[in-house]
Amino acid sequence: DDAKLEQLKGQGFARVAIANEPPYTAVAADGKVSGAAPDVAREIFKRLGVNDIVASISEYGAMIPGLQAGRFDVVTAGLFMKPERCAAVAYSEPVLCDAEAMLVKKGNPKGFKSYEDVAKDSSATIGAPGGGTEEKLALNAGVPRDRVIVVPDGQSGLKMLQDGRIDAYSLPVLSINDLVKKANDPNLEVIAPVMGAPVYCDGAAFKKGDEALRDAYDVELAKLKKSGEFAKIIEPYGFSAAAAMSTTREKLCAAK
Amino acid sequence: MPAPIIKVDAISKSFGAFKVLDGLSMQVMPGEKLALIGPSGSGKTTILRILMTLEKIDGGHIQVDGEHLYHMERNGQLLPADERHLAKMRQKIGMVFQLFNLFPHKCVMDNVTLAPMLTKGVARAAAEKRAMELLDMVGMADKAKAMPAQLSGGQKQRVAIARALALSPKIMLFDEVTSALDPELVEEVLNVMRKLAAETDMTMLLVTHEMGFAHDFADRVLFFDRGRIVEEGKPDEIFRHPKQERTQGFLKKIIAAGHRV
Amino acid sequence: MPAPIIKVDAISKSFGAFKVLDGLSMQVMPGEKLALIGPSGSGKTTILRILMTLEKIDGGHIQVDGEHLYHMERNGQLLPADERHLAKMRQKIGMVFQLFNLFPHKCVMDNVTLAPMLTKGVARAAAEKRAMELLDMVGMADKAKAMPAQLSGGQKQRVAIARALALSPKIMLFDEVTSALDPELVEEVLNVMRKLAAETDMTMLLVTHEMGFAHDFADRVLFFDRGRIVEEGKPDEIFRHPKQERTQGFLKKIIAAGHRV
Amino acid sequence: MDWDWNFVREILPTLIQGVKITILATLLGSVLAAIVGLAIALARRSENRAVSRTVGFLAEFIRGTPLLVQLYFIFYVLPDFGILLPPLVAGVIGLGLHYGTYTAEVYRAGIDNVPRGQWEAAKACNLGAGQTWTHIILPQAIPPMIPALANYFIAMFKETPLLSAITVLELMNQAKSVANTYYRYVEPMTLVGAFFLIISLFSVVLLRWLEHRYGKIER
Amino acid sequence: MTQWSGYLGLILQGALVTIELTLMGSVLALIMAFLAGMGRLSRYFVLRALATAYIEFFRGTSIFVQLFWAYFVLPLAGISLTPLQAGVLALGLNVGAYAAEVVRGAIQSIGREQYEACIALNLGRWQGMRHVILPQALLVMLPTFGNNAIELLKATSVVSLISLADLTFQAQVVRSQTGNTLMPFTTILVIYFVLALVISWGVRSLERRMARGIDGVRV
Ligand SMILES: Nc1ncnc2c1ncn2[C@@H]1O[C@H](COP(=O)(O)OP(=O)(O)OP(=O)(O)O)[C@@H](O)[C@H]1O
Ligand SMILES: Nc1ncnc2c1ncn2[C@@H]1O[C@H](COP(=O)(O)OP(=O)(O)OP(=O)(O)O)[C@@H](O)[C@H]1O
Ligand SMILES: [Mg+2]
Ligand SMILES: [Mg+2]
Repeated sequence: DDAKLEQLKGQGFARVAIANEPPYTAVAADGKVSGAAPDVAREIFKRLGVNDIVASISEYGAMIPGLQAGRFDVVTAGLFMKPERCAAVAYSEPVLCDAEAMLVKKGNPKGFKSYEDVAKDSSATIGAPGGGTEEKLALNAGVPRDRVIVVPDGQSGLKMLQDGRIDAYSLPVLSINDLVKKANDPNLEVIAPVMGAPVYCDGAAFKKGDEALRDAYDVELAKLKKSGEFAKIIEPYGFSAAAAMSTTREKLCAAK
Repeated sequence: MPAPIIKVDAISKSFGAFKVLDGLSMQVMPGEKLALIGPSGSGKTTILRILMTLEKIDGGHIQVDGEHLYHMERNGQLLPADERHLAKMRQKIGMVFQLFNLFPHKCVMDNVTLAPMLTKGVARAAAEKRAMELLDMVGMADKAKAMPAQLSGGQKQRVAIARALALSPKIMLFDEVTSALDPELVEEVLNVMRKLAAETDMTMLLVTHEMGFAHDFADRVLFFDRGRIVEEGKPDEIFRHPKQERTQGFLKKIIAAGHRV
Repeated sequence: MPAPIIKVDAISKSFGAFKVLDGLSMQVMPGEKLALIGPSGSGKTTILRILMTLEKIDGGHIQVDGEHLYHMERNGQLLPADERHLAKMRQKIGMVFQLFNLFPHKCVMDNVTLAPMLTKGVARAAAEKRAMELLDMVGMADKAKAMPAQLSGGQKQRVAIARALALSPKIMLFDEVTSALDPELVEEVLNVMRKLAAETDMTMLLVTHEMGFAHDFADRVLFFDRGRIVEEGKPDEIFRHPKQERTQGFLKKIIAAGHRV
Repeated sequence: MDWDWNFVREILPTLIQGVKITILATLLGSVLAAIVGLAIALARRSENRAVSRTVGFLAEFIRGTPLLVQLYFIFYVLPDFGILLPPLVAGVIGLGLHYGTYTAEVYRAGIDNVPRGQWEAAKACNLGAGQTWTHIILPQAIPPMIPALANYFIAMFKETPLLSAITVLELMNQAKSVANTYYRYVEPMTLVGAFFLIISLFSVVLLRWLEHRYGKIER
Repeated sequence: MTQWSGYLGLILQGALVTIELTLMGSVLALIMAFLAGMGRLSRYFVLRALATAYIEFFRGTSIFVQLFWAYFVLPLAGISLTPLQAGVLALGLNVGAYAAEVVRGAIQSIGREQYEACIALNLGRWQGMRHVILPQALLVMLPTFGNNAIELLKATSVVSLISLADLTFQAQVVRSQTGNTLMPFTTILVIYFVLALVISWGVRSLERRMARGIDGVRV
């Protein structure tokens, strides 16, 4: 009775939201979208009989509202599973896992190891994507609202750190690594993983009500993981297939 | 004796608290040439604008060519005129303005043909033929393709006269048609009006400060003051032997200011 | 014989490609009342504006009250005048405009006292005393506190005359000071000018289309056409027996248009 | 579409924090725009061709490109040249520069609208250049400018949400952050819209009054 | 650097989206401007009230709020628009509200004497509007319409915030992918400015063509 899947098959493509954040997403010079998240989604949809995905790049904050508003059929963007989000959308089983990292100036002048360290230093500011996991981790760790700077994208965060506008910039480990590689700046240092911050996994996020489609997606995802093709797709981007296979949606959504 | 073509009966008109016309009555015979003179602000322009339905009246009654102007009869009752009735009545009346009011985005020819084509459905060819006759009459045939901005004031005013005539009204209203013109250009317009008066039997109402012209042109002169007709009569009577003190005072001032009477 | 107060020598002036003044020369004696007449566009306004330094000249030479207007002597050399020299020369000249150009944000009194206080450092009390005398002379003493917007055109123009007189210039320039006025208001301004002509020995240059007034007022009349003086003489000569064809033609047109000469 | 009043009550204090920043940015931006505009207007009247041309071109350029991109530029590119501005300061400078090019036009129109006869009468009264400006031209030019200036300040107010792009926590940014936290867009966005609508309805009344009081520049 | 030239293609794609948005938005704005502008001058109260409500609402709330509403809130009410549709709708309705006031002002700026000439020539209301008033008013509107179109062009940058791949958005993408900030932003600033120049040049030549004859220059 999967009407949604039939509809996607009929139109021949699925609309996918991705973030402007390598290596989850990469946009080549010719405009072609790749990266770990879209590549997995493309493969699974193909197996489901949906020939292609149409990816649109979106801000993190706009993804769930966009999904609810029916702008995308699925979000595959490194949108980590968390209980509140599990309540707002229907996740697939885990796909990409990553720990949290912080980017700081060389030598870690303020000695950050965890978000709590940022909270304790009353002059410290931390940058994070608006509506992203890191923003909430920082807020939950007790960093006041006005010291959590909402940064639109990774490049801006890097820039603000380099310019001394923020003391730390927090993103998943792989994203930070990618940024640092591109920046090629010896005055930066990566703290990874951030102490006390859980390892998160994302999954493909579907609109509530599209559970049937989600279930079909899960079936193909499981097959992919088993055959080892899953690892082939994501490991070149630096992600660990083992991490994703060692946990489940149920666990992640239940986490405190 | 033929019936008057215009019958104005005790009309009044105020702007805000200011009463411009105050129970004014007058009659005009078909073919008559009437000059309206009087001091500034006495209501001369206002009565012309009322006849052209550019202003509404507050009270009183007007008949034009045997029909009510601001009223219409329906089942024996006199109702306020609707837009259709007014449009019908306007066909009888044409007006020429002090500032010409030509349409600046249309050439001379189009200025003259626009109204006949739109309001009477005259075909373009016929409208242009008639327009050329009229432009010829006012001496502007060679400027048919010119734009208004390329004309002198006197030329503009002659086009405006042709434009008003193109609808063949029975009554023509002229409001100080030369007072915005350079002194040298006045004569060319007055000549057209003399010709018009001589060659047609249209009824003409003329507001002017050109006393000399009023004298030669008019069959009858009305002297306005503060929204009333203070004195009327043949030009010679009014200009040479005014009876009312106000008329005498007005004419004296005008003469002192260098105008010929 | 006294020296002329204004000596204009072969000046020329163009706007773009259009030559408005073409080698014009003229002289004015101290105390002389001069009327400048001629068709529209002949350059009458332009020569007044040049004397008031509102326009620059392209060539030629002007002396006012024994000094160069647009030049100054430095070590025996004739250099173009700088702003300081022009400011000094302007003290000798006052001008009244067709459209009055009163300062709309200042009351009548302030309009008249502003320039003496600012340019001559006259104290307020003295400036106001003199202003009241002048306003009294033009019949506007009772309106000293009024704003320009509350005045009629004729009243505005009388204030403008008082304002120009407040700087006690030796020469007064009047550019069609009545042609923006309603016919009835013309006389009150002309009366002020008659009084002025009779009571002072100021030199006065007057551009006008009021031939009657020009005739009574002027000692001498200059007839302009196309940037040159075509004819000049006593008013009676010019108006009764013009010698040049152009002058005759111009006067005929004006008379035909209803103006008294 | 469901509307949750409890949620509204919960987020209102956060939004009010944003309102304060929005108003502060508008006020500072207006002051800067008024000054920058005057500077541009005067520079464009300058006798020195190089000055008037250069300033003219720069003003045209700023007017022809989006404020959003200018903000990005000021915030992210200028530090490469050693100019590091806090977000609010960068935002105010962006607003002030951008709207300064508009107020410059108001000043120009205001001055040009003083009739030529006034300059000539001032000359005939032998007033100097400074005296003409202070006693004749400016007193007539400034009052009609006031409504037009106010109009641009109100427009600027409605553009402050752009500052959210350079991390200023003004109203729009607070609303987005609230929306991201709770995954509810309807209430915050509607409240922001209502806030702008209410302020601008008030400002319509204010503008009418200003126009009535000071008159309008006739263009 | 070679990489950079490849990304230039991406930016040019964005330029196409920006142009598309500007054109479609302008068409919608033009339609709304005439409907609402003439609506405000209507004899019928209902039309006047509708037009006034539309104008005040869209001028009052910020374009950002309108855009977020069209994109995120309307779908919850069952109206789902593509980003492009949402962008065109918000931009067109917003700028249309401003342009409506231009239409109204231009029609009102045509002197009373032209209306009176129409009555004296017995033209009907619509005939006079169509043949006499509008042709003259159009010429008055044109320069301001040009400014409105440039405002619309600049406002398109905001659609990047709803993930529509316009110039500004592509610049952001290029910036993330290459790590270079100066180049993409400078490039798009220049592109925006060139587009604005094209608009003002186009409007000016249109104006010159329409004004031919009215100002007394030989046709
Ligand atoms: N639309 C209007 N609103 C207010 N007052 C008006 C209006 N039209 C005319 N008036 C006033 O009505 C009075 C009569 O005006 P009208 O134009 O009829 O006088 P007039 O005799 O033609 O004068 P003039 O010789 O100056 O043309 C004047 O005092 C004028 O100010
Ligand atoms: N600033 C200007 N720019 C271009 N042409 C001008 C300018 N001022 C005057 N002219 C032209 O110079 C000519 C002479 O103008 P001027 O005002 O001196 O004539 P006038 O004799 O005063 O005419 P009128 O009787 O109409 O006032 C006119 O053709 C006029 O169009
Ligand atoms: Mg009148
Ligand atoms: Mg003149």
